[in-house]
Amino acid sequence: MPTIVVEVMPKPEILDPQGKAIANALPHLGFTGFAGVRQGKRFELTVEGQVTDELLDSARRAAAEMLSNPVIEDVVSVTVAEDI
Amino acid sequence: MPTIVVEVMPKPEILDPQGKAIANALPHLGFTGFAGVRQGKRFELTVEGQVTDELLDSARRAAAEMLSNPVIEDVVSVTVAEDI
Amino acid sequence: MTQSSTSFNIDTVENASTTPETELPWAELGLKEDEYHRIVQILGRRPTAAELAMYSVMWSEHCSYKSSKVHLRQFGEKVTEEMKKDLMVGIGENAGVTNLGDGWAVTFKIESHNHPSYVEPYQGAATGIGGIVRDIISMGARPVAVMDPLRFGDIDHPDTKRVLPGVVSGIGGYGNSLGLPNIGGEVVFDSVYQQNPLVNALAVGVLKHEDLRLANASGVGNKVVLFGARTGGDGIGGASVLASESFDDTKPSKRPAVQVGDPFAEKVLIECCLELFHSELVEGIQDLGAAGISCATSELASNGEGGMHVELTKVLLRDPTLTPGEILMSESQERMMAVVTPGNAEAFEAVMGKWGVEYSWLGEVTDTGRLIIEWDGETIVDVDPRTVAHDGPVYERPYHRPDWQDDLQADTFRISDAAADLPATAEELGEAVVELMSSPNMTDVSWITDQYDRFVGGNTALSQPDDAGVIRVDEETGLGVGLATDCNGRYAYLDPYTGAQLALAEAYRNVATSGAVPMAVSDCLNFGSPEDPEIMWQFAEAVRGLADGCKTLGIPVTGGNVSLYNQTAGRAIHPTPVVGVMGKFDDVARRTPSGFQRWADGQAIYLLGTTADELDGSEFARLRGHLGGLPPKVDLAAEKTLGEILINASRDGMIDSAHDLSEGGLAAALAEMSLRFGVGSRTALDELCERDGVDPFTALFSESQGRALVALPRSEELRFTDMTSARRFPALRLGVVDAVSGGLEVSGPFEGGSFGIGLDELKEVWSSVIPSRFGGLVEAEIATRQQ
Amino acid sequence: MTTTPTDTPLIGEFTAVTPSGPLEGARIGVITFPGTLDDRDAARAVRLGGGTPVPLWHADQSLHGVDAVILPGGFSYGDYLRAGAIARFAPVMDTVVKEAGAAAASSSPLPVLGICNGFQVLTEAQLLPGSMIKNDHLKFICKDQVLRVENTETAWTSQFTQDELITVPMKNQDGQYVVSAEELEAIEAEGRVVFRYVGENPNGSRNHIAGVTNERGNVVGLMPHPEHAVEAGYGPDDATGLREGTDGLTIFTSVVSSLAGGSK
Ligand SMILES: Nc1ncnc2c1ncn2[C@@H]1O[C@H](COP(=O)(O)OP(=O)(O)O)[C@@H](O)[C@H]1O
Ligand SMILES: [Mg+2]
Repeated sequence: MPTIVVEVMPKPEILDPQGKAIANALPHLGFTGFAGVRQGKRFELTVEGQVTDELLDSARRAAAEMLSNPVIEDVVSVTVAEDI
Repeated sequence: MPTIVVEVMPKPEILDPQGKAIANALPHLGFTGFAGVRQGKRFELTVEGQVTDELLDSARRAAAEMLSNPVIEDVVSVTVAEDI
Repeated sequence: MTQSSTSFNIDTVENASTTPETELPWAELGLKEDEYHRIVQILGRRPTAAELAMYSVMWSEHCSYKSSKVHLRQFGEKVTEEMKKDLMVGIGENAGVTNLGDGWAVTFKIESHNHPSYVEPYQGAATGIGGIVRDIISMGARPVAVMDPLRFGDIDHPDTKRVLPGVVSGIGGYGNSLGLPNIGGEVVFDSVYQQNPLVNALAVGVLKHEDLRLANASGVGNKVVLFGARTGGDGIGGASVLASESFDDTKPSKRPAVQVGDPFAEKVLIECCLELFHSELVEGIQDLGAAGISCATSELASNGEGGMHVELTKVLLRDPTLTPGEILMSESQERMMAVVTPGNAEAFEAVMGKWGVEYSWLGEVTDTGRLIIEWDGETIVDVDPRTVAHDGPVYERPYHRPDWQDDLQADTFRISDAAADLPATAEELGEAVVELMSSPNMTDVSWITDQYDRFVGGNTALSQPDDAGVIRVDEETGLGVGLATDCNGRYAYLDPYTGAQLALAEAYRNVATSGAVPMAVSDCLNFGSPEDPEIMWQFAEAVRGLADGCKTLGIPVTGGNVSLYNQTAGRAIHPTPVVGVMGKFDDVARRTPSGFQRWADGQAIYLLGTTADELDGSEFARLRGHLGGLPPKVDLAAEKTLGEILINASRDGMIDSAHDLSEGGLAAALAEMSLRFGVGSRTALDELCERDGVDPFTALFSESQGRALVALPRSEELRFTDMTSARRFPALRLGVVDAVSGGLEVSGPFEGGSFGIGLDELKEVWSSVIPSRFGGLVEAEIATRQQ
Repeated sequence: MTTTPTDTPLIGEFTAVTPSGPLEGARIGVITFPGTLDDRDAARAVRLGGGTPVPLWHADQSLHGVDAVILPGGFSYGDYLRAGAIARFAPVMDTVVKEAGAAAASSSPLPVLGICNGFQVLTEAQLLPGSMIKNDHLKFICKDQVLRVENTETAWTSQFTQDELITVPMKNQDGQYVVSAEELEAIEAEGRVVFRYVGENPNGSRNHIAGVTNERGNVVGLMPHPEHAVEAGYGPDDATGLREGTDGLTIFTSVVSSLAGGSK
């Protein structure tokens, strides 16, 4: 089924406690060399039939109005993935 | 700063309560035409300097061992994004 | 959702009759050969794939209690009429129901989710809470609180770092989202639980008498409805062994390795069910737990008129590739099945609509005595439901007392090396108290319990760290209940019969200490493999002990759960019969807190009960690496008298705090009462040592049973001691509450004369044990596990 | 379909303090979303505060003529996606926004209190500035929390004294209040911080903020739970003993009396 992928990340100026905790833990587990970690969200919206322009537009609005909170998050991308 | 992006999704056979709640809410907000929603995670690991093969490999292992829970999640992708 | 029934090779009853030679994967489904033959004998033909699925899950150890049944009967047999007088529903239903009076009733039960919590701690523990709460709802009750008795491996073992944080956040994540206060539990660390952590969960609910519902399908023509979450491949296992059912080319899709809980769905289900009960829209109801639809249909049918007709293609699916057998076996969470009269169907649908809950009408109640399940009109199951639900195999497993038991019991603490250098001077005794309180089993557990909501509902009168959790039931009268769960697996290992009674005695004592009158018992029996005759002996002894103990105390077992096979590579856990006791308050405002009150300066501290030299199996012995000998003696008559004293004292407002003595003995109880509000005490051991003929070390660390500490205003002393002497119960004035010194001061017949421990210093070590292990790294672990 | 919940609480009735005189006229709506948990507690608190609680249902646009509204705590829609994110689209919220928001025509717009999850819904609905993210320690935390009341001008805080210290339970996982630097400055400058955490910051909130109000002062959000500190025996611990604290009650008596006093 075709899928629309929406990606959302915390705004750079907003603290990301989850990302921070992961960044702190990485070196303890032997993963070094990373300067920072941020954790965001990835949504897969599946579509029956075809991804029309209309539907993609609808997904964009959903991303902006509901899937993200503009006060703390940015929508990074809204893309179509044909074969997930 | 160069960034390694790790994407993680709940395994398809596993219940995703969040995705389900979003999918149920979308039509009420006038977003119709989506058959299902699943919610996963997106991590951005920033790297000082260059993304070496070694570092990418390290990110892959971190994705498999720490950033995802292999019992219920799949790592969808580990990619390099130069300019986030 | 569109479902195609054509992609399966439907194994109909007709087909089964004509193809007797077809091989079925009974062994892969966990059936023994003779069990399979019994099914063939019952049916007079080979089972269909769907029937095999049903029998295999319903005849599993988990659902049929086939190894434990012959022993558990004692809970029913060793019950007197007197014990039954407040019992509205006994063992056998989803949970027992006890009459509280004033038209109120209470239902509670403990269950285990041990193995799933080891595999995936967060989800395993979360779905454990979900499952036990559905048992409570299915009685017609509103769930009002949960408790979580937990046991982990050694606190410093790496796997404990993986398991504990996940289990705790799973219990919190699910229970908090349901709006159920967590009012207590246990946290025990012992290397015997490595790879076999015990995650038990207790739920308690309250109902008005008229809301009581039972799991039976009565009323021919009534409709059967499945509602709540959709059915997925949960609990079927990574790959379907019933794959033979599927004949299309596409590989059977993967089945989930673990189940994910949806607490939001369950919260909505709770409210929705309560509205159904309130509007009297359901005749019978059954939650779906292990064995899912197999269990719900066969139990509802066999408890009712005995017949039911179901069309399985009506089941709403999350995974459309599920075969009929898999649908019957699925353990997907957050589902319920109900029986509704045709006249109520529309109103039922309106309630579903209001709460946004999905449902599907599956069939109806019949008087045929048969459970008939069809797939698209073709019969795939045609059985007598009793044979599925109640006539499962019963094993009289062989058991015998282990050969090593005698040696173990002979190896007492006093003769062991561990007793070589016992603390004797003031300094040594003081240090030993501090060491005791920083033991992982005595430590502050608020790092854990602060992750649980204890306020929601506004009816929590006591919760951790008090002896019992206390919940108000009726806001007008203050009618309420107190609950505690307990078990010392070390005692049970030394002597399972006594160990089970000690678990009962401690839970009873905790409830009475809070001021509640003990009324009923639920238990969760966690053991190793029943196929090992030595383990089976532990089990048999524990059940016998518990049943005898309940009879002596006069409180019935109303339900519980058995968890076997808690062992890895031949290494079994200690026998761990966790016992929960529920007691009643006429007015919870009378509950007695466990800590010395800030305003209680100068109050008298009394020790109730007698202290003997009983250190075998004790926490102090554990700290010295010793486990052997015989557990403390149990005297249930004394426990009863102690209980009466504590209950009367609470009812008459004589005492302001009380705490029972258990692990860690007097030293632990004194320290805990002081640490609660940071209020110290001054006590003297001289009289105690002399009266009971024990040395100061024994006085402090012995774990003799039937004891409690109380603090009371001086104005009440006479009345109180009159009461204890009228009952000929030993009561000794040990000292006074000292709200000024900020310390614990103990004097006695030992070198140096007295020792003092600053509460600040004690608190520091006592409260840092868990956070120091589970900070930092663990937070990252939590981060990636969260949404 | 009429959607006002008809269910009476099964756990007894709300403690009987019969409202009397002019106070009983204060009708305070308590909204239930799917997944709301503390609605009964909020209703009990209203009753103990002398008002009349009116249950409101998320799917019903009507506020049934109430004089003030409480959005109680809980996990509406499981807190899935983000805390409060789905609930803010409920039909009842359209009316709340209309009657309480910046565009509300009335000179005395509807008093609204969002507690915990209710606060999160109010920020998602942008009735209040900022947002809530996970606690800095990432865990759910339940504890007795000391707060300073810094704004006594709102309908919900009028009976407190300025800078009064109160103790109420706190219990949440997503309680870290974040807000942009400019807005934070404005909030502080305009005295719109209503409650501030005292002592160690329990979750990393900016400037220790526990509760804020909007520009008009009618909408208040508060992360800890005053409705769990209204009845001796069931609240936070205080100096007189175990669970005796009732500091939260003043929130409810405040709103009841300011409504009765004709400030609406
Ligand atoms: N996992 C837990 N969840 C909730 N409360 C707990 C848990 N573990 C321990 N507690 C609480 O901490 C307190 C002390 O526990 P414990 O020492 O086992 O008590 P006791 O010895 O009185 O049975 C009790 O109030 C108990 O209910
Ligand atoms: Mg106790």
